[in-house]
Amino acid sequence: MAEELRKIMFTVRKPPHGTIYVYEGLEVKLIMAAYDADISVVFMDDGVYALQQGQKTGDLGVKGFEATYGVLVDYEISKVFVDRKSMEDRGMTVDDLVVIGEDEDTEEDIKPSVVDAEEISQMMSEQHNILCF
Amino acid sequence: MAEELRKIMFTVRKPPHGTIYVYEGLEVKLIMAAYDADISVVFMDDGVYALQQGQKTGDLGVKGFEATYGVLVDYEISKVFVDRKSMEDRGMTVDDLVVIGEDEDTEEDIKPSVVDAEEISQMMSEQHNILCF
Amino acid sequence: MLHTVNKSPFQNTSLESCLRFVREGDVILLIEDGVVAATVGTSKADMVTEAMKKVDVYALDADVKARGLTRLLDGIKVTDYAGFVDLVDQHKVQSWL
Amino acid sequence: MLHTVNKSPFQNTSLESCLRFVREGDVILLIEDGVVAATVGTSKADMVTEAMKKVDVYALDADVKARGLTRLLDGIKVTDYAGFVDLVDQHKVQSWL
Amino acid sequence: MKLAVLIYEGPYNHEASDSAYNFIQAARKKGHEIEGIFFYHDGVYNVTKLMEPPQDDRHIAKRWSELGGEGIDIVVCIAAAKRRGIVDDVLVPNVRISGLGQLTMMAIKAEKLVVFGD
Amino acid sequence: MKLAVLIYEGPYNHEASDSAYNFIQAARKKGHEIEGIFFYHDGVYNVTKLMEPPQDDRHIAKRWSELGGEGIDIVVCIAAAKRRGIVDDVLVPNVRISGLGQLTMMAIKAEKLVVFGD
Repeated sequence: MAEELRKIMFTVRKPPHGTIYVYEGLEVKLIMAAYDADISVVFMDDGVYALQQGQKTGDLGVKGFEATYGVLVDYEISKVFVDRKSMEDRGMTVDDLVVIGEDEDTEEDIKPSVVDAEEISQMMSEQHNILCF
Repeated sequence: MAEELRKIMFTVRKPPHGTIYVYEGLEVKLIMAAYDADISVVFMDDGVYALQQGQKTGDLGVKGFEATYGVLVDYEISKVFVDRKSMEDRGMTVDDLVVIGEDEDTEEDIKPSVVDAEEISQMMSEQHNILCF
Repeated sequence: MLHTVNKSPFQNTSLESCLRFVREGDVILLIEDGVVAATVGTSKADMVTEAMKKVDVYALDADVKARGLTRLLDGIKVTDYAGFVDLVDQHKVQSWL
Repeated sequence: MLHTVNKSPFQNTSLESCLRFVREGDVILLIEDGVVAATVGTSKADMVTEAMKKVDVYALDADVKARGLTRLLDGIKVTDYAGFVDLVDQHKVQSWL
Repeated sequence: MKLAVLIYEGPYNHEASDSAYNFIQAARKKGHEIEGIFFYHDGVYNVTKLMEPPQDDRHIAKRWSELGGEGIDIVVCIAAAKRRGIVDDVLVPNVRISGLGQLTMMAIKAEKLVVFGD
Repeated sequence: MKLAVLIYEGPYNHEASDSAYNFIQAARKKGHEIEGIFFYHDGVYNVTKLMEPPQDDRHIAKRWSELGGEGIDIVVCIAAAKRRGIVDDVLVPNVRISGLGQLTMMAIKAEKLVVFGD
């Protein structure tokens, strides 16, 4: 089909672990990555905590899922963005963020891209549909 | 038994209708009223919306429960309090509040009592147990 | 864009977050517990009034009535489910759950 | 009194509400998503630091670790479920759900 | 327009299910096509035939089943359903359990997608 | 002390169920008595035997059932359960469906009551 790829955005605004929204949301992304769609993911508000490095859920007795973020790029989900102000409000910097994959050529770690609200608004307006978690 | 009555407080902080917490919480109060306990109910934060007069849930297609508040005093739940600041922040006044019963002697309407945070803190500290909805 | 907001601004910051991302010409629809943001005399009224300079703010009638709210801010547009459908028809949608 | 708070202060106002009702000698225990309030450099850090002048603020270790939080505010007491039980044993409890 | 609707919360507990239902009915009345309804997270509880609400209350599972009977595709996420105990045996008629691929197809094929949840 | 624990949210979906479980286990280890555990609102979904979480995940209903087997009174609110489709047939062993009177008795008899929910 010559039809253009559909743009689908995921907005992640809930914190991880307190509810299952973030985790089950991640499952949707991994499945959707196998289909022909132009996927982007935006972490904003408490959703930025999903990207915090070093999550250890053992004492809670629940499975963690931080490692899965490390393979997002392998799943060809490379358009991963973080809202700058959400990070700043929470005292987080890029150093806190998980690695989502490795650059094939340079072998350098890939991290989510920090962007401003205007850029996110612009991207939102270009989507076919938006799913929120 | 000569034992003193147990003091049980209900704090209602969620708004009605968006979730079932307030409604199912009301069911607990009505049941508990039939037992030997010294019950009080405090509406604070968005819980004050539960006491707003004139709720019409017909267009939502769900049962309302505002009328049940009108019989609280009949159920011998007469210690009903509202946090003053929560009401003020929401632009509500005593006029907005539902009637919870009628004075047996004077036949005057009884409304929840508007109280300050300090008074609520004091009451909380005197409880045997507190249930929140 | 149509932004739906379903939480009370007194309890939850989703309306505030939404307002950081709305743009001229966007529309906000308050539904469920979100409709309390449409009332007068509240601590959040200025925020909503300010937002209405930039975007249209709708409140879902069925939810407004269910909560017994009668005094709405000047400029709030009240709509029903049919109007909700029209708004979805006219805009891309982001649900600020 | 022991006040348990289980929501992020960036998303929900339950910690703020709780702070209106705490009294000298009370204790706040941050659990679940509530533990993010214990971290440094945030827009809510001043509020929590101020609160610690009046009351002890605990954060539940298992929830802190689950979220990968390492930089906690000075004065935050970290405790485990056993400590949670002790706090319940020592105080009357209000859960700020 | 072709509409897809996602429902994230359980019946009675959260208004999401009622909002979605009222929205869908209004859309159908206007002649819009429903590409599909997808239940995710606690939304999967919406379609258990074991629910028995008070007689004067709405029967949420029956409502969805009736929509399904009128030809609307109603899908329950299998992964979300399994961990929550929603299995084929307890489903009301006219709804089906399937994978997240179905949600993907709805998101791609529907012109508009609306999410109801907490 | 004598403890009562209320759980308002469903399994997996919300951390409340895990928090409550971890808290109860810590209390028992310290020798405290559990007066009862009461499931209300969506909490009633915690004890359906139909749930089938992934094999490497905790089985929440089984955990509660085991606690019940060790003599702890685990009560599911009948009104909340009925509208949500939790009936005797789907309960794990060692838990029982009963009325809000049970919650009342727990609130009165337990020295401390802790609520876990959303």
